[in-house]
Amino acid sequence: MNLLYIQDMPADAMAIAQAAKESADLAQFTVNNLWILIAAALVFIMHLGFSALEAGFVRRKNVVNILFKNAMIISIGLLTYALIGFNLMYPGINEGGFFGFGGFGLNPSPEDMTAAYADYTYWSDFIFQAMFAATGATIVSGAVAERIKLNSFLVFATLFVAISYPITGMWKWGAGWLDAMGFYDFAGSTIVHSVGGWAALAGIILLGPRKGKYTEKGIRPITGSSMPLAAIGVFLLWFGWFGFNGGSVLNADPELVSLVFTTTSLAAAAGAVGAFFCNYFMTKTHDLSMVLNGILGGLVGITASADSVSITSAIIIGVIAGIIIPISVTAFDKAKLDDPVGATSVHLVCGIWGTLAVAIFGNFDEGIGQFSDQLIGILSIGAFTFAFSFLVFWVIKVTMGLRVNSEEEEKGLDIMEHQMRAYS
Amino acid sequence: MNLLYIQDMPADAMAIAQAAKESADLAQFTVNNLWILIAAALVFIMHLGFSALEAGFVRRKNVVNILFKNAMIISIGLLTYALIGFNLMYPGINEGGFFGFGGFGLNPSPEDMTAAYADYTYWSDFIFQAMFAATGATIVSGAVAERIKLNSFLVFATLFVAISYPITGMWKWGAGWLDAMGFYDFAGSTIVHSVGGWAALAGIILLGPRKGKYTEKGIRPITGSSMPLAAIGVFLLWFGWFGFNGGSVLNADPELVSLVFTTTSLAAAAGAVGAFFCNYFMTKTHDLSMVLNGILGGLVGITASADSVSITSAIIIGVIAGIIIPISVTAFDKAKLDDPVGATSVHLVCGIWGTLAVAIFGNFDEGIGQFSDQLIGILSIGAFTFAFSFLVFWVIKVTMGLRVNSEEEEKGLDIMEHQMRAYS
Amino acid sequence: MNLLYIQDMPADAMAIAQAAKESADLAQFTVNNLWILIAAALVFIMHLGFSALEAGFVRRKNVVNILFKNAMIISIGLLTYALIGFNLMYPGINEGGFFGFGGFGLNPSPEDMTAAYADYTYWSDFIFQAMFAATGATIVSGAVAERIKLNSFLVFATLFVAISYPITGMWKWGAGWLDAMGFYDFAGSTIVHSVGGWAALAGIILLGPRKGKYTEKGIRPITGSSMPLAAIGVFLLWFGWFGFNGGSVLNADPELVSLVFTTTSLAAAAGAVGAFFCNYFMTKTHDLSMVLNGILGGLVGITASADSVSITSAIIIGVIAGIIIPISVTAFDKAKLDDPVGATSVHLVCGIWGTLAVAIFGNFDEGIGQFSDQLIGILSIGAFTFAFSFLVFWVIKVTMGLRVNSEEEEKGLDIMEHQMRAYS
Amino acid sequence: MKKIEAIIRESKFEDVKESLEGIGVNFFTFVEVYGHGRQKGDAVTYRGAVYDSGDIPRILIEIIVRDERLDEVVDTILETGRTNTIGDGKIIVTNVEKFIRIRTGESDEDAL
Amino acid sequence: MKKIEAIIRESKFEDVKESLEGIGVNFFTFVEVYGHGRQKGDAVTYRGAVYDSGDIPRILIEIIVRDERLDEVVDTILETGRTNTIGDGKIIVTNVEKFIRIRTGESDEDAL
Amino acid sequence: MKKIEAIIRESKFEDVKESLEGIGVNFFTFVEVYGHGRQKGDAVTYRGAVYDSGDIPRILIEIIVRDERLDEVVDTILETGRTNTIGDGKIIVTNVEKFIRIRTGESDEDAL
Ligand SMILES: Nc1ncnc2c1ncn2[C@@H]1O[C@H](COP(=O)(O)OP(=O)(O)O)[C@@H](O)[C@H]1O
Ligand SMILES: Nc1ncnc2c1ncn2[C@@H]1O[C@H](COP(=O)(O)OP(=O)(O)O)[C@@H](O)[C@H]1O
Ligand SMILES: Nc1ncnc2c1ncn2[C@@H]1O[C@H](COP(=O)(O)OP(=O)(O)O)[C@@H](O)[C@H]1O
Repeated sequence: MNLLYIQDMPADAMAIAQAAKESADLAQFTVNNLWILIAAALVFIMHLGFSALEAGFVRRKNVVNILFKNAMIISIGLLTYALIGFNLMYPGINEGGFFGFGGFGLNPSPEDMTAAYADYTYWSDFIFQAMFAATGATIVSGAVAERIKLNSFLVFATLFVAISYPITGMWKWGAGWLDAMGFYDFAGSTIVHSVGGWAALAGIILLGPRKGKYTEKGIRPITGSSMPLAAIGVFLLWFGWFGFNGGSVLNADPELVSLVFTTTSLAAAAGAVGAFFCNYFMTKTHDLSMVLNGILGGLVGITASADSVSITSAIIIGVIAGIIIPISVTAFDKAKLDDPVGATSVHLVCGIWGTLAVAIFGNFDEGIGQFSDQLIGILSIGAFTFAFSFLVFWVIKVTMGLRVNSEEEEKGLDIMEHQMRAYS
Repeated sequence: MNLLYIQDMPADAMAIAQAAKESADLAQFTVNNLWILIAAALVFIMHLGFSALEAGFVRRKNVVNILFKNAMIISIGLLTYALIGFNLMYPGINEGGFFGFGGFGLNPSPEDMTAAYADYTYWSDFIFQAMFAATGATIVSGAVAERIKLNSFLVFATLFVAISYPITGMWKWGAGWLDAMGFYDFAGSTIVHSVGGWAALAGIILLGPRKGKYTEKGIRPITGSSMPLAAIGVFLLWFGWFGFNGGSVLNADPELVSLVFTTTSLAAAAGAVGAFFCNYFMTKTHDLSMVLNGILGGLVGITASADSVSITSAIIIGVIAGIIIPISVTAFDKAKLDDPVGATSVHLVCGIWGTLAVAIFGNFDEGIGQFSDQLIGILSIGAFTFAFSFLVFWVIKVTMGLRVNSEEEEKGLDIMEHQMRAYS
Repeated sequence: MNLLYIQDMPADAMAIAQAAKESADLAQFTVNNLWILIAAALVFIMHLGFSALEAGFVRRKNVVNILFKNAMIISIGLLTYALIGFNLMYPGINEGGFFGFGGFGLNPSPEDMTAAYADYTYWSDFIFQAMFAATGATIVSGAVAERIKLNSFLVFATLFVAISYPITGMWKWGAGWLDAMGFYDFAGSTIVHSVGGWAALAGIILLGPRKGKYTEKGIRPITGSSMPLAAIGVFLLWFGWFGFNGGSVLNADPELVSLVFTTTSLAAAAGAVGAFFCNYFMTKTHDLSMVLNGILGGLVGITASADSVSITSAIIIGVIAGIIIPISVTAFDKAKLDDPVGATSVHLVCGIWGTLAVAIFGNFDEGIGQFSDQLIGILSIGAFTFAFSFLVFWVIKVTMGLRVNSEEEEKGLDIMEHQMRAYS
Repeated sequence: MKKIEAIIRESKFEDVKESLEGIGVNFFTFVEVYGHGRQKGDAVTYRGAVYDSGDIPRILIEIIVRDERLDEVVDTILETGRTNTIGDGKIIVTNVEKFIRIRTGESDEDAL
Repeated sequence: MKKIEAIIRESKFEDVKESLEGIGVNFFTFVEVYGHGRQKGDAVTYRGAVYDSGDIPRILIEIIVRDERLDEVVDTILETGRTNTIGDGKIIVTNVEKFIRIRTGESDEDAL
Repeated sequence: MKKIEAIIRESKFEDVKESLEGIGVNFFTFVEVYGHGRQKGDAVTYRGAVYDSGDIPRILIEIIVRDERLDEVVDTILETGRTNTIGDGKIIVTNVEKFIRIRTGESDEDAL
């Protein structure tokens, strides 16, 4: 491609003009494609964010286990997505349908490497989408932490990333029925985050709470092993979100990408402030873990509408998401649904909120019609994902077993499942 | 925008040529804008850098507190900058003046999303500048750590980011009087770093040192809780600095941006080496915390001239900054000015050095004239910032109180202000 | 450059066409150059990755020392590379030769800042290559950790980065004899990683194992201080590898860069899975440190061929690299070659594997011919590097001494060499 | 007065604590120790090598009681500290010559 | 000889240490322990739930002294370890049958 | 029965442990403590200031033995714990009135 401008310019204007146009288009294609790749790298770093956050929120005796799970999830996720996930989510057939499969593996044609495919190449498309795919399972890993069997979890995660996530993803992003209907979810408040949250909920219900969390004396807080790790995780997630939302523009359009950067950051900031005040109002304390969750809540909340709301709306969406966090965390605890990292509050509840916010703040004329579209999307995807996850977890429970035994839980999964300690 | 090259090419050369020109210009605009956005994300990660560095340099009992402060600062900073900061710093009026205000909130016009605005969109401009804004307050948080009241600090930080930083920033970057005069500060050795340093100094003076730091037996070192955290912080700051300095080119100009990357990295490296030898010469030890500060000193030092000095000059600027660190840290301790993270030495002293270095090494013909311009900039901005910060801190001290009580300091801010522990 | 499109368009088609062509070419140059710079920043962050990984794998009493070494290596590396390394590696003379030197320092001409130089500027070229250079020494630091004298190591690292790495690098990337011969090593499985591994091996042999590692009772595991640090390190290395391999395309070619991102990620993922199963098969455990090494093994393995193999081949290369890890780690231990972080297994062994894989999976028609080319490259570079390193280490050993004394090793290098503790 | 040192399982600490409070003994000092005995430790596997330090984390509770209450306290610990599997730990009783409350200077019985 | 175990406040450790050195007792062994007693611990709030472990970090200083010096040392600790608020801690004195310096094998008084 | 408290060097722990097992004493409890005595600590230098806390990390081994074995065990520790340089540590012997195995309730000799 770079030969073009090294060779001598053709003499005639028309030829030069055409060559110029081609060069210009190629440059545009190159920058669009580059942005998708950089965004993919940023989404990748979110997996470190999740790993650090979860490692910081679990007890010292379960840190190796959570890190191990996260290292395997991203790996298994990428491989299964290459094998079947990508072609399940983007079958290229069954437009407006419920299911489609484009075949195993990845087989791009030469044109798929040009602007004829999209503003990016087939490979860019795959790697960007693949980085998203593993996210769902990572969300689950935090919620079921400190008590789930390693292998049981890995089996679930594999099936979840390989089958469940791509199918519901196809409904919208794969040009499926929800897309046809008018459901809108820019970067995946529902398609990625709620989906992870629903699976987490199913797991939590079937697993039951950690030993000693809910006593007759009330809720006994099980404090996380490392707040610095948790903070590192949240900052890295925010950082990665620039790629998660910014890349979802699917090209480097200056106006859209810069708008998305702005709405995303302001919603995250507003989430922190919302959680700060709501938590203080509820407990008269300054709980770092709540503020960190508040930031994530704001990010999840804005994800569905980052490209289509005003700055003010973004801030309102974020503040409300932040306010939701302490309320939701407390509510789940009241219901004795034990979630060590607050994944259900952050990804499920704020994911739903963000998806509904599209209809409230998004510049869609349909109004109430849009609202019902959003609701249908939330419910249909939620129902499928929860049912799928519950079933898989249940089958695992009755076959290989889901929860470690009481002694293993006491001593910790690190020493019992890995014969290692996180710190020496 | 991408429609352009999908539609059939117009038949006539002139039309094609014009279309080509437009496409080419759009591509150029897109890549310039993309770089500013990526730079903004890199500057964002500096906030994680600061958080980790400060958490590593304070004692275990104050780690949650410092993380909490940093999470809130970036959040409050972004919001206040959107509300008033941006329009205070870039009022678009009062060229050559001391103060201007463009009104509340952000209200871009459609043209502000095109090359008509700049090499980037209005949103890119805002988010890049907003990420800078919170930096100043973060610098302060480290210096006043381990003894300042949480709420008192948050109030100060808010006022500082919302009012003080934008006003002095306007003087130069907002086309104010210093800019008209010829003061040069490429990416903010003075406008960002010294400003943070002056505020830190005011806080330190009014707070007094941590209990037990200065005893009749001499200086009792209060060792940081985690050197790995500190090192992570410094590496991330260096990483983010590629965006801080590189983005300050304000477009993706190949020559300038690549020069800035090179001068910035070599100055940081030279800073490490300078601190290594100077510290060894002074104490016969290999103090990691000094080398880490040396890297930061080199980065702060080159920030004012990264785009306008030779490689050799960059290395000299960095080495001197590195040498300054151990000397300055010791000097502040001699003066019983207790700065747990060395923020005053890194950001204030090296910031001043870097700003003066512009006149010494920068390719400005004015020579001595430039030197006085630089001096005026340093002094005027320093005077305003120190006065503002001292006043605000003082008012807070006599109203809500500035320092935690002795028992709280003993037990640590984590348990007393947050009822949490950093590690469990 | 941006003036072009602000000024009024010239009236005549030919002029416009030419202007358009120039703008288009400039835009293309700008995006290519920007990618190299971003890639350089990503490679930089690999140094934090190495620091964290090594700090996590050594004992608490040696953490400051390893961080100190890494902070100095990147700094010294950048400076020496500017002084002589760059011009040793890219002498611009002696094509097809064994040695060349372009002179001290960096002296680009104005043309070196334009497309006339390459798809990137001279400065971009330097900073990208400079970030690579320090990597080799960082690999060594992990392998010789916990027992080598600080100053002795720094002397070695300086000579290694300044002389050894650039010379062998020149053989291939500097258009030397291996390049002429047809040896292929895309991003440096051999030129960077094996080179580091060979030096590590020389160091390990001359140093001997850590006290208490190999007892008559068998191998006594010396567990790392922090698995979270190690995991952070590996995720950051993976992240940085997008720049390491992606940037090695040397422009932003959409097809190639996106292919490299995909092959690199899938090989890393496959490495994790390979190590997971191989380690489980060998020890019936789930050792996080092995899976982390497996990811790195996959990354090192794909580095030589990331741009020239199919997805399937990439996965196979990664799986095999992952399988190699536990076998190799055990083998080195059997041979009583003590490598605290597994650098020799990851960088040396997997580096060799990756370089050979080029001939097996790469789309080179030569076939067996290619294989011998690869072998010659591996052996010649290995021989030179090992000899150089062994000699330098040996001279240091007989002059300033290589290993700390028994008491220092007992008490740890942090307190004995730095008078500091990593955690307080 | 007597000093009771009870070396118990980490996992039993909460139970023992409660049972002691049950009989009004809500004052004691404890420290995390390592035990070496019949019970073997958990093997650690790291990078291919297996190793059993043989050290088991335990809690050592130190309680000063007046002679009359000795048996009661000992029995309580025996009951709740027991799992009947190897490694339940030991109780060591020694004589205390003087016991003083720093705050008031009161000694012996009054210091309790 | 006697063994003095002083369970004191973390915040008082430096003072006690100095005062001991003041009377020439510059040798002792100490360990970080947790105390349970009248004084309540600091409540921990985490994710909406409040919890008071009731455990307070303390320092246990162990000093072996010759009988004659017992009272002097005890009094010194009583003085400097005191804040007169609940939770100042305790001093426990027990009898030592044998005290040996490992380096030389010297025992009792000579081992000091 | 007797209680032996041996305050030894961290670096000597493994050796002492082995030598004890050598004479069949494969049961004891130990804890990491800090020592203060003739031997000075390692100076810490941080940001230009030097400081010697004077505290040296040590291991305190607690062993309950039947009276007959006392000397044997003490001598073993004396031998293997020794480096003949200042700071080897101390051995403290006190009397045990009661020693009970929690698992079975057996006491004294039987509890060993
Ligand atoms: N002679 C001893 N001296 C001091 N502590 C001992 C002694 N014997 C056992 N212990 C402590 O009691 C713990 C349990 O003893 P062990 O022999 O493992 O089980 P059990 O007491 O049920 O027979 C050991 O881990 C150690 O901490
Ligand atoms: N009977 C006891 N046995 C052992 N330690 C005790 C006993 N009573 C108190 N302590 C220790 O002394 C500390 C202070 O006791 P506490 O009752 O809180 O205050 P005070 O001694 O001032 O009444 C406790 O935290 C505990 O560590
Ligand atoms: N009187 C004492 N009471 C309690 N512990 C002591 C006493 N004297 C020494 N120790 C412990 O023994 C250790 C070694 O004593 P030290 O005087 O340094 O060397 P040495 O025993 O060889 O003369 C000290 O660090 C301390 O832990």
